[in-house]
Amino acid sequence: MADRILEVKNLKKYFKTPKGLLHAVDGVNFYIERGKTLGVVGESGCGKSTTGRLVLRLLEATDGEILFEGQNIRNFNKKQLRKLREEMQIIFQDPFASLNPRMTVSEIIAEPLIIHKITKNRAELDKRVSKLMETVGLAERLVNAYPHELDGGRRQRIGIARALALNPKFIVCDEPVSALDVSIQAQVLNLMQDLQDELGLTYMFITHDLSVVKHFSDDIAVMYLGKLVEKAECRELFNRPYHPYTKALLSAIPVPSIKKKRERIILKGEVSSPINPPPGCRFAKRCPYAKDKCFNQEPKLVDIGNEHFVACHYVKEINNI
Amino acid sequence: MRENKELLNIENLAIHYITDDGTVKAVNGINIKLNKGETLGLVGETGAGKTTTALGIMRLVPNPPGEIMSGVIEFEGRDLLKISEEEMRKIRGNKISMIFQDPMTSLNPVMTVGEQIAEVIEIHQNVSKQEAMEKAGEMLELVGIPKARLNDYPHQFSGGMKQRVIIAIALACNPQLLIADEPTTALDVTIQAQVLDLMNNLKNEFNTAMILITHDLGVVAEVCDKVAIMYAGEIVETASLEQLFENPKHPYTVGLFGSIPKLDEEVDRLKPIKGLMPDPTNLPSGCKFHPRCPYAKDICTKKEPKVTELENGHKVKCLIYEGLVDVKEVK
Amino acid sequence: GQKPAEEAKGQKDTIVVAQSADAKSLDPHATNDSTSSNVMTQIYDTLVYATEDMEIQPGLAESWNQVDDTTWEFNIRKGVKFHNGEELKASDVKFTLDRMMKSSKVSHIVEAIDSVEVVDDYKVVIKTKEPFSPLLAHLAHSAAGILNEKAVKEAGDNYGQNPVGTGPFKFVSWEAGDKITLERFDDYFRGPAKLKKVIFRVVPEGTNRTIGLETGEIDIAYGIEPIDKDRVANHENLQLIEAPSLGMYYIGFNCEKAPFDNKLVRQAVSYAINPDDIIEAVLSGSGFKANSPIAPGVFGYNDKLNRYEYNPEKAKELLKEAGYENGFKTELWISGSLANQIAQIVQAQLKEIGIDVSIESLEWGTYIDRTAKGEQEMFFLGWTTVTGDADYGLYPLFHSSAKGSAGNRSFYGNPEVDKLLEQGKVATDIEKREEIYKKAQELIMEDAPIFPLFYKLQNAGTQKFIKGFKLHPAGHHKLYNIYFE
Amino acid sequence: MATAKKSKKNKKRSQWSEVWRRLKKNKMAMVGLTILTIIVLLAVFADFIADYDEVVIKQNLKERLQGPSAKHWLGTDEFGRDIFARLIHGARVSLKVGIISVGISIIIGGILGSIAGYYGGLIDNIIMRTMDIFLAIPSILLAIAIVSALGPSLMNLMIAVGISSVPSYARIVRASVLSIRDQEFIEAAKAIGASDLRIVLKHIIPNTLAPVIVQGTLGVAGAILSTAGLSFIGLGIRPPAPEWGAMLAGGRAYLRYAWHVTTFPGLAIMTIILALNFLGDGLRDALDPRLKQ
Amino acid sequence: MHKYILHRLLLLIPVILGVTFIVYSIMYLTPGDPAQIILGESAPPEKVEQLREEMGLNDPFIVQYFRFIKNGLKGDFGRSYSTRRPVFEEIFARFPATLKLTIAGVLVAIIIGIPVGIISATKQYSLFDNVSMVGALLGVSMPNFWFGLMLVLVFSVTLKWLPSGGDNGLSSLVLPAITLGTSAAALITRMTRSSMLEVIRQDYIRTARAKGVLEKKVINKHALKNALIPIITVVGLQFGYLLGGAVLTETVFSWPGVGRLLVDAIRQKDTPMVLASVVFVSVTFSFVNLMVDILYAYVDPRIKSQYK
Ligand SMILES: Nc1ncnc2c1ncn2[C@@H]1O[C@H](COP(=O)(O)OP(=O)(O)OP(=O)(O)O)[C@@H](O)[C@H]1O
Ligand SMILES: Nc1ncnc2c1ncn2[C@@H]1O[C@H](COP(=O)(O)OP(=O)(O)OP(=O)(O)O)[C@@H](O)[C@H]1O
Ligand SMILES: [Mg+2]
Ligand SMILES: [Mg+2]
Repeated sequence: MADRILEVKNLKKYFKTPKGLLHAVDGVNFYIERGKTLGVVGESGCGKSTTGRLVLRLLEATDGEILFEGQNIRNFNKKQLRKLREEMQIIFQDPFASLNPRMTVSEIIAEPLIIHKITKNRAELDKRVSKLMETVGLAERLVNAYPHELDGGRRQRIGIARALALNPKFIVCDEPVSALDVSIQAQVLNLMQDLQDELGLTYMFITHDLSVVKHFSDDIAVMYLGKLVEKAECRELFNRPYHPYTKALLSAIPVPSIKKKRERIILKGEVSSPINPPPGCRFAKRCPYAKDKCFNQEPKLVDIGNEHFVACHYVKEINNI
Repeated sequence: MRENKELLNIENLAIHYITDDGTVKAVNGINIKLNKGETLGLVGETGAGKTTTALGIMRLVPNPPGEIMSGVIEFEGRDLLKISEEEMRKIRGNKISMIFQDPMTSLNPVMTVGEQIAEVIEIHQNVSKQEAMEKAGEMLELVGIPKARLNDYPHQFSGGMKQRVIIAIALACNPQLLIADEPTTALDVTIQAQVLDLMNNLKNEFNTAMILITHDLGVVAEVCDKVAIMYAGEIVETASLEQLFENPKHPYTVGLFGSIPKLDEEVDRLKPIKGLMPDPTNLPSGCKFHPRCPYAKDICTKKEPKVTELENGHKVKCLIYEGLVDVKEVK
Repeated sequence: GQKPAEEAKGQKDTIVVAQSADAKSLDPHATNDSTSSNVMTQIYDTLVYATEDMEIQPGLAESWNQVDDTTWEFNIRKGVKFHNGEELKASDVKFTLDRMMKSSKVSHIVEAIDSVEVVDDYKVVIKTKEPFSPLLAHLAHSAAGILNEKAVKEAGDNYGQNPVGTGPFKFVSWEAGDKITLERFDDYFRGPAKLKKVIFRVVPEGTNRTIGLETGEIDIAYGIEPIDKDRVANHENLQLIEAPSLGMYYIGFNCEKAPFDNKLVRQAVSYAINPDDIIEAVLSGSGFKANSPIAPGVFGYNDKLNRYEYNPEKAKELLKEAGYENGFKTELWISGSLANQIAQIVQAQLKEIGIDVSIESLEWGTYIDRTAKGEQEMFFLGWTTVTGDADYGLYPLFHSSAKGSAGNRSFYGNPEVDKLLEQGKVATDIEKREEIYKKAQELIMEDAPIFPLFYKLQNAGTQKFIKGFKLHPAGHHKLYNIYFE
Repeated sequence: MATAKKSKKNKKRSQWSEVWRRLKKNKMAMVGLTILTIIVLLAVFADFIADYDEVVIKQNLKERLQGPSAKHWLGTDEFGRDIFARLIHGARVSLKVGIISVGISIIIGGILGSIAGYYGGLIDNIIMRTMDIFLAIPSILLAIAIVSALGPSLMNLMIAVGISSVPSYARIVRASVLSIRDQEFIEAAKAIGASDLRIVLKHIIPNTLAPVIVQGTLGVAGAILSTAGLSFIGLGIRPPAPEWGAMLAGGRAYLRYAWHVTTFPGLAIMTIILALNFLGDGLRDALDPRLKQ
Repeated sequence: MHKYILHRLLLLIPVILGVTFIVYSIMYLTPGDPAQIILGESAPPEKVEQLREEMGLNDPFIVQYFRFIKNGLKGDFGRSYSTRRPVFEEIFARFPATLKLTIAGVLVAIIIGIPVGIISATKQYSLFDNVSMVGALLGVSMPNFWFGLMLVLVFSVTLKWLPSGGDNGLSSLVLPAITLGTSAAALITRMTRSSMLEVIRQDYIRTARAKGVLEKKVINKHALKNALIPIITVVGLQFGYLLGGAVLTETVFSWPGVGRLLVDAIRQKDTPMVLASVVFVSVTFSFVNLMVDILYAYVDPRIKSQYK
């Protein structure tokens, strides 16, 4: 077994809402190997961000285990948790909303250093901040700029610098580039890649952009309505998507090329509600292959071989294996 | 014959936003030609002036601060910039419709979707309220939503359904021209596929011409016949779909392709365009792209490029193709 | 019609009277405030009544005689009808007075009475505990209006809203906070009034009462603001009626607290205050300088008293003599906006002789609570001798047994004065009584526990066509005699 | 969009100089600030303009209720005192009363509102129901309670006025905390290990300032006006010291004869309100770096 | 919806208990003896004592408070100390006048405030906008008594068109309603303007324009209804606030409303009256708030779906 920096077992998060229990994350299992990137994809509202937050304990899980370097961090007390923050960090999706509009770039980047009392004095702090800014490619002159004065790409760099300030080993990236323009997106992705190579970081990379995830990840997990439906090594997944949802997802990506016009699978119907979901496979309502069993019994995530996990009753039949 | 086919002809359109912090030159002398039934993809990064162009065609540029500085927008032979507001109002939603980017906020939250579809029918077609409502029901069915939901409010719909309602509104009066401003950006891929599919079908069914604004070249590849690439308020390259995808000419277009991770090709590193969009209140001199252009030479900072037509409708605005900058191949 | 005053004079038979507050109750035993009394005076009659010149005249009692020092016999007028049709009987008088003696609010007026006996239907005998010569004055108090036993019992708790009397006007309706409507009582024993209807309206602002007169919405307005007096007097359709009242306003000194436990200091302060300024600036002339704690209209008033004429030099001398050459700091307690203005003038005047006064403005409840406890040094108050008799004007204010909440807030005590006041209460000989009170006033003024500032003139503004209206010194004005011209 | 156009400025600039820079651009705010400055200067130098003992409190009954003239610019009051002199001396008290009492309500209301909004649930319910209770109690009654507990004084007046508007500030702050609490930058602060206190103080409160400032600027005037209403329970300023609310109320009886006695204090209060509002609106914008996009 | 309303009404119970307790405490603990106030400044101590006994003022505080609550639960809130009438009778006698004035005042405010606010918003930064915004500020800051008296002097004294005070038919309502309406209108104008400004920036307004909807209809149909929520809030607050009585206006116009009643009661330490008025005011206020919330649901279907 390779070095698993993070392992999540049967993770659940239910939100109480006026209309009932919302099963945002419902029994998710996965692991990430040190130095690798796990891409998490899925439709809006399927629980990607919630999973990311649970892993960091920004949200308290309803059930399950989160093993970080072998320790179940769900049992950590306040003090341990603070220490944990130096190990695990997060980069948010929205570079507008995730930066306090009333703080300057340097204040934002310095904050984690101040909270964890990393530096001894002001001068050292300033030095660390400018080092971090340099690392993420922010010009020195921006120290006192406010986030709103900057473009999305620079803002996202601030977010990255903040996450890096504590020298974490593991970073949850919650859609770090989806708010950015393609040219900027490419710049940021390159930066993150370089940082991973240099610092040996492990990423959990949440996105709904499959081209990005394919480019960036080693492994990919596909989520659907709070469940993990498929997980495999990146190329494996793109070459051999087994789950009907993954198939539809991959086929739906518009490809910027006129050569290959692929057959698209257009899903019928809308995503069902995560509130008090019915038993059975969550995807059954939209699945072209759904049979009675799918509406009654929940499929388990099983290894089809090659560390390719799929949660579908009829995976063999559908894919002729 | 050609005369007859031409639907829209924009010439030298310039739109500025005059604000306290300076004048934003959002659109700077663009030219667009569109034939009946044709789909044009308008591609560009944030702030390139895509929405402003669309609003210009609708004559809905917010004023103040926006102002149409110059240009001609000929639609079915009439210059839209010269007709009265009342005449223009009769064209909006009737002959030219527009779909906005964000389906979540583009519907009035306090009116039922039925009312909102029926409204546009009532305005432009001489029908009673009841007839309009009936027609609205048909439109709803057409975009794949059961008629029964006519009396529901927008918040009871999912994003994809809302976008379909918006499409229903836009198509209700059978427009000649549909301007879709990033109609699927806010949607999930599977829903996006549904919506694009729907738009394609409807477009073919009604033979509507369309301007599709997007920054996703993938979407362009799926839907468009022609493409115009916008950068800093200018159209830097116009081409047919094949021309553009097989043979992009402008360094910016090439850079865009290099920035996108591709599903069918494995690259270790992306090749992004360096730098950022210029400050729209303070655009660079000469070629607007020169600060980011890997091929830029001195002359690019001074001389504004002209439009060069390379082959049958493939036009580029770059000094390289005027032979003023020596570059073997733009890659 | 909404503007009765503007109707043709010939047809006009309704008048609108404006007062500053709403009546609290129309049960004379439930309240003793002047706005209520002003309404009740029209509804009820008393056994005897005091004219505007404070002469006692027969009312419901046709005649009376004092059988001995403590026994009084009253002959009730025959054929007098209550508004509910009942005839007035001696039993009603007994019922009324007995009920009054039990009332916490007005029993002090009939405190002297020991018992009331019905002799026959038209004769009652009233016995006092001790000889009490001001008895008639007390029975003339508007709170001593005679009620109908049956009506009171029928109405029970709600009698205050359903009054029945023998007066010239009977009660019709009451719109809380807005107006009370009365109607002529045709069987009134003196003959029906000329007015058909009287409406008492509540107009809290003085300015607005004047405005109401000007616009004709109001026919009679009580309590014209001093500043508005000229406007009313000079208005072509209006007249201003002014008359002395029985009210006296004073600055009190706490005689038990330094430095005012020193008579010289009290006298010095008295010399240093110039009431002329107050009368001029605050009252616009609606008052005259006081020389005694009781007003000239009150029985026993001593017109020979010397007042402390304004003399800052003398004041300084006295202060020096008292050992306060450099003045001192003190507080002046007040409540209300009139008091505030007066206090500011007093403050400015005392500053001249080196006394540094700070004004403590208190809410009324707190004010009477704390002045009763003697926490104050100087204070401002007024006193109205509603009975028109010196006993009522002096005893509560200066008898040492009345210290504190009973009225003597200057905590003044002088055995000699106490004795005189006790004698005055029981003395039967009128001249002797007068002597006693005159003497008492002399002693009091010499001791200067209070400095009487002024007697306030009461006023009313009326439309010019209103005739026969007179202000009563006790502050409760009868409308019976009004007619139009 | 808008890239770093102010790129030349490398040097540290404090947040306040930044706010000031933005504020300077707002014309109305500058008008407001100028008016306020003039009033404050007049108040500060009041003693040089008019002698307190000789002009401000000294009565001159012979010259009472005189209209504006060369000698008395704004006329005289019912005791013959110069209204202009009293207004500028009164500005001291009135400004102090206005600002301190609003300050009291902002601090208490802000703390309660932040706690209620940040923690939510039961705490929120308890705090907000308590605020409802206080809102239902007439402010005069509350003031009476405060005087009888603490005694009459200027400070207690400010406390009374301040306390009675605590509930409205608590509500405003709570509402805006609620809207900020769920934003991503709060989560980001949690992710780097910031304590609750730090989050509230550094991240939430600065972002709730705008609505508080708007309410506060209107509140100052309200506070000045309430002092007049409270004078009958001894909470107002003690005569003969001048104070705008009391001057306004005091002149009321003379409105028909000497309009200036009440009109000028009224105008003074209105001027302050206008100035504060202009400034408040400007400050709200200047304090919000996002607005200038 | 019913459940929601019930829930809201239940919430009222702790608030009313809290309010009565605090008010009772204040009335009890602050100086000033009601008996002494009723009897006047020269009442002998034994009379005062007698009256205190009659009124039950000698019992310990808690006993008095629970007696009040007990009677209150039976619907008996006691009689006024000063008039001896049942307090609720007294309040209800005054309430119609207050209600009339409030409705009229708020109507005036709406009639002025909403159109002016809308025009200001659609013509942001125009002369009209600037003038009406400064006007609105003046409206807020103008002392009511001053404005009221000015109206009386002009319309009653000089022109003789309208009565100067009292509650006497429709004509007597005009001036006080304008006085109250003006200051409320100022607030409503500001709120309408800012809310409309917010709304007309929204995408759906652009959608409406793109449909070819008449500009007038864009504003009055699409924008206004969306801008209504904060406007309703302000109107509701003003309404509730005025129902509690507008003391100064009531005084200037000799209007027999509950505001004056309450203030007088406080001055006279008329505890039952104060308590009943405060309870009454807070209940009406909550009622108005509830109505406002129900109105929200009517205006905005999104809110309606939350109430279920
Ligand atoms: N604090 C919360 N309270 C209640 N429900 C919540 C909360 N946070 C998230 N949810 C719900 O949980 C589900 C999963 O949300 P989550 O944000 O994890 O989705 P996501 O996959 O990140 O979606 P997106 O792509 O839109 O970011 C959604 O239905 C969401 O509405
Ligand atoms: N109302 C406005 N006032 C001032 N500047 C504006 C306004 N609207 C747009 N702009 C500016 O005009 C330029 C072009 O904007 P436009 O919205 O047309 O871009 P776009 O290509 O549609 O971008 P996006 O992809 O972000 O929608 C930008 O710099 C933008 O900041
Ligand atoms: Mg997410
Ligand atoms: Mg756009």
